[in-house]
Amino acid sequence: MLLSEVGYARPASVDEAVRLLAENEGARPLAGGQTIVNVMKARAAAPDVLVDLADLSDLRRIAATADGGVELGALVTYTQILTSAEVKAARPVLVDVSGQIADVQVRNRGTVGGNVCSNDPTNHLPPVLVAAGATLTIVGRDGDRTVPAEDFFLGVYMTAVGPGELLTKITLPPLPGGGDGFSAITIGADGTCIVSAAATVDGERARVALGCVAATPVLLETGCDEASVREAVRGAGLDPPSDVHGSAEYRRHLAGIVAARAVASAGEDG
Amino acid sequence: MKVEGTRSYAAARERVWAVLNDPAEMAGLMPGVESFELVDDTHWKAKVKVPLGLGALRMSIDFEKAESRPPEHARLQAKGRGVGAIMSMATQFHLSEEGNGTAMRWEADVRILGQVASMGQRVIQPIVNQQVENVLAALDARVMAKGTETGAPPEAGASAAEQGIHPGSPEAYSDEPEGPTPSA
Amino acid sequence: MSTTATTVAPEKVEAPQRGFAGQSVPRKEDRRLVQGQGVFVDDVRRHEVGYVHFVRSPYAHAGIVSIDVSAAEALEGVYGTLIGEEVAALTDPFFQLSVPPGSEIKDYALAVGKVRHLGDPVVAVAARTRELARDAAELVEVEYEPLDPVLDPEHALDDGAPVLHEDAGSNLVWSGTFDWGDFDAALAEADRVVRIDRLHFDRFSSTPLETSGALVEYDKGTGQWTLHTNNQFPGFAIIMMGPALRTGMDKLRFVSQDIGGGFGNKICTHPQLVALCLLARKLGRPVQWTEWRTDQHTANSHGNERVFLDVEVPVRADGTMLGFRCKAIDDCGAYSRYEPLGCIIWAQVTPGLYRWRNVHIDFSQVCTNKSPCGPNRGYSRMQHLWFTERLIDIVAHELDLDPVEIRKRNYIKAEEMPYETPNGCVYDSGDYERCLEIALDLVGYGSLEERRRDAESRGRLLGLGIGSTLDSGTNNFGQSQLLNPDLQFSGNNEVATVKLDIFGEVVVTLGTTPQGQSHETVASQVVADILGVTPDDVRVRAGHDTYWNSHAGFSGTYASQFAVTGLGAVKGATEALADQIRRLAAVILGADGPEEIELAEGFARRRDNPEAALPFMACGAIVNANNAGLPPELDDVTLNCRYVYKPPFQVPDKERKFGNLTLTYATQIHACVIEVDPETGVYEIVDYAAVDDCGTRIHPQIVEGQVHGATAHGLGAAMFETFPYDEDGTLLTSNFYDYHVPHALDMPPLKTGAIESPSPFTSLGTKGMGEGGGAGIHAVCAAIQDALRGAGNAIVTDSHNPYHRVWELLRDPEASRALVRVETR
Amino acid sequence: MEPVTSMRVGVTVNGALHEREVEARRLLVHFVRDDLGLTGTHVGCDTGNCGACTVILDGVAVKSCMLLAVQADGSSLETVESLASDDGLHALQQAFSDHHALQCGYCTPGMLMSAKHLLDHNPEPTENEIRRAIQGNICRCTGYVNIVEAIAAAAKGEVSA
Repeated sequence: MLLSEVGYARPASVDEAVRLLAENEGARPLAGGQTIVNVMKARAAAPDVLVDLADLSDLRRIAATADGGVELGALVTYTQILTSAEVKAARPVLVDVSGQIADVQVRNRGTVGGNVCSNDPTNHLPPVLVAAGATLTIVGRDGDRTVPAEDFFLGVYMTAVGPGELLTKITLPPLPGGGDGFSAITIGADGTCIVSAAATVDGERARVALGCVAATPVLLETGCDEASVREAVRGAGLDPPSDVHGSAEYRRHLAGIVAARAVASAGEDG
Repeated sequence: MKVEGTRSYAAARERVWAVLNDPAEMAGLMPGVESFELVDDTHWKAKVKVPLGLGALRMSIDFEKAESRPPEHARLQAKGRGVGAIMSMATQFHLSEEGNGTAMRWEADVRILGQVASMGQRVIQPIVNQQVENVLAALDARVMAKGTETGAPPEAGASAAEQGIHPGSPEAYSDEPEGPTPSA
Repeated sequence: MSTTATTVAPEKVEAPQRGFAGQSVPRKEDRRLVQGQGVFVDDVRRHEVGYVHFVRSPYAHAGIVSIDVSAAEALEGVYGTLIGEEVAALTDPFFQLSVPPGSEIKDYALAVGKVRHLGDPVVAVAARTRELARDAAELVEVEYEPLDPVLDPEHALDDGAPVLHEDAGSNLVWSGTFDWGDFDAALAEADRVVRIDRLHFDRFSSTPLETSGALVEYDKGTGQWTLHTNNQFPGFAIIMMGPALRTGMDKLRFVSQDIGGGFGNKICTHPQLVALCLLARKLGRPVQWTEWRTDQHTANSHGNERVFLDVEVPVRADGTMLGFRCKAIDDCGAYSRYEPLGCIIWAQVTPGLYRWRNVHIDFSQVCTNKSPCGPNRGYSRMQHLWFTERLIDIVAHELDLDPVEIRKRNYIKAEEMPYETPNGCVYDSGDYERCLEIALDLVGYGSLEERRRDAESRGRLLGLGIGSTLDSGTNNFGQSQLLNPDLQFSGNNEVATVKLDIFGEVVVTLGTTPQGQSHETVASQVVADILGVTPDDVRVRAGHDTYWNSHAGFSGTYASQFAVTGLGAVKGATEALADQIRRLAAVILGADGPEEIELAEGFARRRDNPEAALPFMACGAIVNANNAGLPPELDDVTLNCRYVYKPPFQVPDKERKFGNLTLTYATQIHACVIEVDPETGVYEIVDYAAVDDCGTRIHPQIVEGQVHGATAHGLGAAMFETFPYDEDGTLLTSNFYDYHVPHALDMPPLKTGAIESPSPFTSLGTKGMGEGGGAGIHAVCAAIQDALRGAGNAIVTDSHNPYHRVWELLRDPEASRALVRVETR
Repeated sequence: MEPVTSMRVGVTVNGALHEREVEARRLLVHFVRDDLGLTGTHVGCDTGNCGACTVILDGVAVKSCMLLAVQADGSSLETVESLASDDGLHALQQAFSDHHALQCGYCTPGMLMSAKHLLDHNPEPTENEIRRAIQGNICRCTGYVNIVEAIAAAAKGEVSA
């Protein structure tokens, strides 16, 4: 509790937000605040300036794309996803996964942009976006650029969004034939992930992204039968972290299981 | 937590040593150095603001050069204090000639104590790896830059970022096979 | 998921109580609490208050080289600081309960000279706002000299181990041997001896949602401190604080209204309270401190960790258990405080629920560089009862006996009550076998094998576990003399006052410090029945104030005793008041004597002529405000009655460590059905029943609520809650992210049942209750062991079994099996 | 607008507009408790896990320890103090009392606000929906059994007069 002194600004446009982020050293965007405010309470790592995105209503939009995918503004909350027909139609796994994140209050405030930009290894969305082949749009003073999810996550709390830049949009391509799946072992019911896996199946092949086993999601391309998936995970040379909820060995063991379960569940909701 | 690795430079051993043996140069390799002060030949202090994505971790760090055998071996100790965090690091490196270039074997034993360690157990290891990777990337750049330099080393306090290395840049995050590998 | 709360109708052993006792009347506390109108400690406000923040140690063990507060004090808005050297000059070390070497420990309000655990308070800073106090705390410069920590209690006494308290010269706090019956004879008599190398009861705490805190005011003119604090045992705090502050006990006034849960964790806050007292005096202003969650986890009070080594259990071929022998090591963390008492308190339930008579335990308690421990719901008995339940289930497992049958064979029988245990405790009443049968019925024991097969068909392993536990209540503090023969504590007491005031209000004050146990409501039921009014007519003052004159040496809310001591005091005071009202009314109404007066419907009236009646308002008014001309025989009628309830205890025999240590024993038998995913070790509780017998229940709904809550604590400790440390002495679960407490989706369907075996030793037939949740830990351990029977036959040897530990048991069952051997004679 | 470390905020709390100068770093829960004196909203953890500080912000249940007060500028806030009216307790409050859904009462205000948010959006919740709705609210006293019963009873209007 009890934060260090911090500057606060609430810009009215994306351009102004980008300007504030660029001009103020140590500035960070404030979306739902469900991660960053908590981190600030510990005072260990703190931004100097918060740029509150609350008034950027364009970033709250969910829109179906012409090709059958879906675009999520960076400020879309988990609760919005839970009731979104567009998301349900395009990538239903996002609805299921959003419903497993934290609790009602956090889902009401927490945003997809915040989830991916904080990139805590236990977060649910990074593996889902990597498996699904999502792309992320980042705006800077010199315009915008698009980064594939598999290149977006750089380290714990580190992403391709650099100083003076802002993530504005996440685009999911249309669902391939086989569908998406997700599986996790969590601390208690719908708790923090101990290990997670997201899978997107296209015909005979699956893209599997593992969470909680490294600083960033680990992407594997594999066949869809259980033996292939397990073999792919074994071959990935995982070196997961140990903590009170599981040793590296336990996580390595679970990774193969949740990967197989994620692939097996792909398309169940589709 | 121990991290270690090896690294190769297309530069003469003396040039690599010159960077590693100079406190001001070393300070320049660390991310987010705000101020730097030489106490004596073997002791120096730095105030750093380590960028951690969500915000910066401020620390005051005391360095001591514990051992130095030019141009091949040195051992450093660092003790840092921040809000709710105590960091201690013992690091050493060994330089050997490798063709026309230089090979560096290095290791660092990093311990984080205090509330931060308590809260951050599951992310400390990857964060330390990231920070070490940043320093190594900055070192790469610095060694290469030094080859083209004629004048004095850069001002104390030039961080990796100030040298144009962004944490998100390929230099910092390329899949270095020689990158840090946690052990023990 | 579907959940039902099934209550089996209580089987009354005796006729139900008359009147309001026995009814679940509406709770008096609720109206304010559901409206956010409770007054918890952080809600207390004063002008010009200084908010306090503690600078805490980042090291588990380190010398303090220097402290510099100048930058902190220079910050605008900072009122001042307090450091250990000032504390050492201004106070004496806290009194130590143990004998040497533990008695030599020097424990102060702030660290003096060295720190001994992560979070040990080193400096206190007071400032105008909470944020500023924390800003200033960051400016305090403390230089430390790190020392090696000692973290493993099993190695705390090794040669060369770092020593926490140099004054004690050792990490040993206390050691002693408990020997009852004839263990060697039992060994000789046995057909089998089961030996277990090591069992471990894990560190956790029940972490009340409201953390500790206080607002402390100092009155310079009178030298008196007022502490608005949620400390749950002011009697103990005052005994600790008075001598330390070199002041009289009456100079420490403790006040609380609503307390947001305690579970024992709010007993040992006296060090922080002393620091606040010193600061309030030094700064000449009130100071306020609210502990943050992280501080609560790192530095408040953990439940104690215990290891049982070299366990031997002699058994007859028919499954009759003859006794047990072991070496127990209790880890009390960095400071011993209340903890030496835990070396004795387990002995209240020495044989658990069983008839074995031969017990030998070598018990020691040691300090480690971890958070200090303190009482935690089920204190010290829970560890021991877990141990006895593990012995039953491990013996059953190894000798291929049925866990239900071995219990029925060895349980103390209802007809043996009252039952004297091998160490002289007297179990007052109970019917364990009946409770077990009800619990088994509730979880559908009859169809267990069918469900096992069904689970198997889904790739799951099903297991049933039973947890039997006793909740011993109303301590005989004479047991402290088994710890230290020089201690001058024995017996127990609690106070209540009941008065009838001018306008006819019946006003009750209690000596207790409730934290959710509904004392206002339950007290009003007892008073209403005696005075012939309704609970609505009875005003029970909310909270606690040591200046109310309803405070005695052992006042407080701890150790399952309100239903006995608190209500005993209420009953005594109310009966005295009723007697005075009758005497007064007899005179006023011209009756032959008090026995001719009955109290009903708010009147004192003549039995022979109910028309001749005096309303309570008239009684109150006459005595308090209109008393001229009253006859001299009514001189002692004040209508303001104070009663001190004292249970009938003797000082135990110190040589034999023999005697009655508690007055009542409530029973809890739980049954638990789990399903394990053998691939991952993940398990789910699919059925759960808790059966309670706490004697006569004054308010069944409140009793059931305690059963639910205690069960949740047990299940949390079994599955999720733990305080592990890394090799540097850093706590790894310092907040609710990593210290996962069960939420609504984690709790399984709970079924409850109850019987009532009134206590023959208490005035209302009641027993203390509320701490029986340990049964949840026992039941889950047993269920895991049962589920794994067909998958490697692992033995559960730890009280805490998160998924990864179950996976370890599945992956390498031999590691646990290697700890157990059976010797056939 | 350039960054400021302190600003004047206006928040409509339980129907009345409150304006205060607050530091940007001040959490909404401290604004509510310390600046406005509405102490019904509680703090039970440092990490946004316990939900004791749950309030309803612009119709949505949120944890007031995970927001800055400045973020609530221009918003409308409901706290536990808003539930009861001149007609008496809110049905949820009465149901909590009827079913002994509170012991120490510390989690109760946050629990009630989560329950209110649920019933505002889903008047006929299943038991599982009730449990999911209060998953972000820790109670250390009750094991949730009676809380779930109370919310179900309030939804059905089965509360004592």
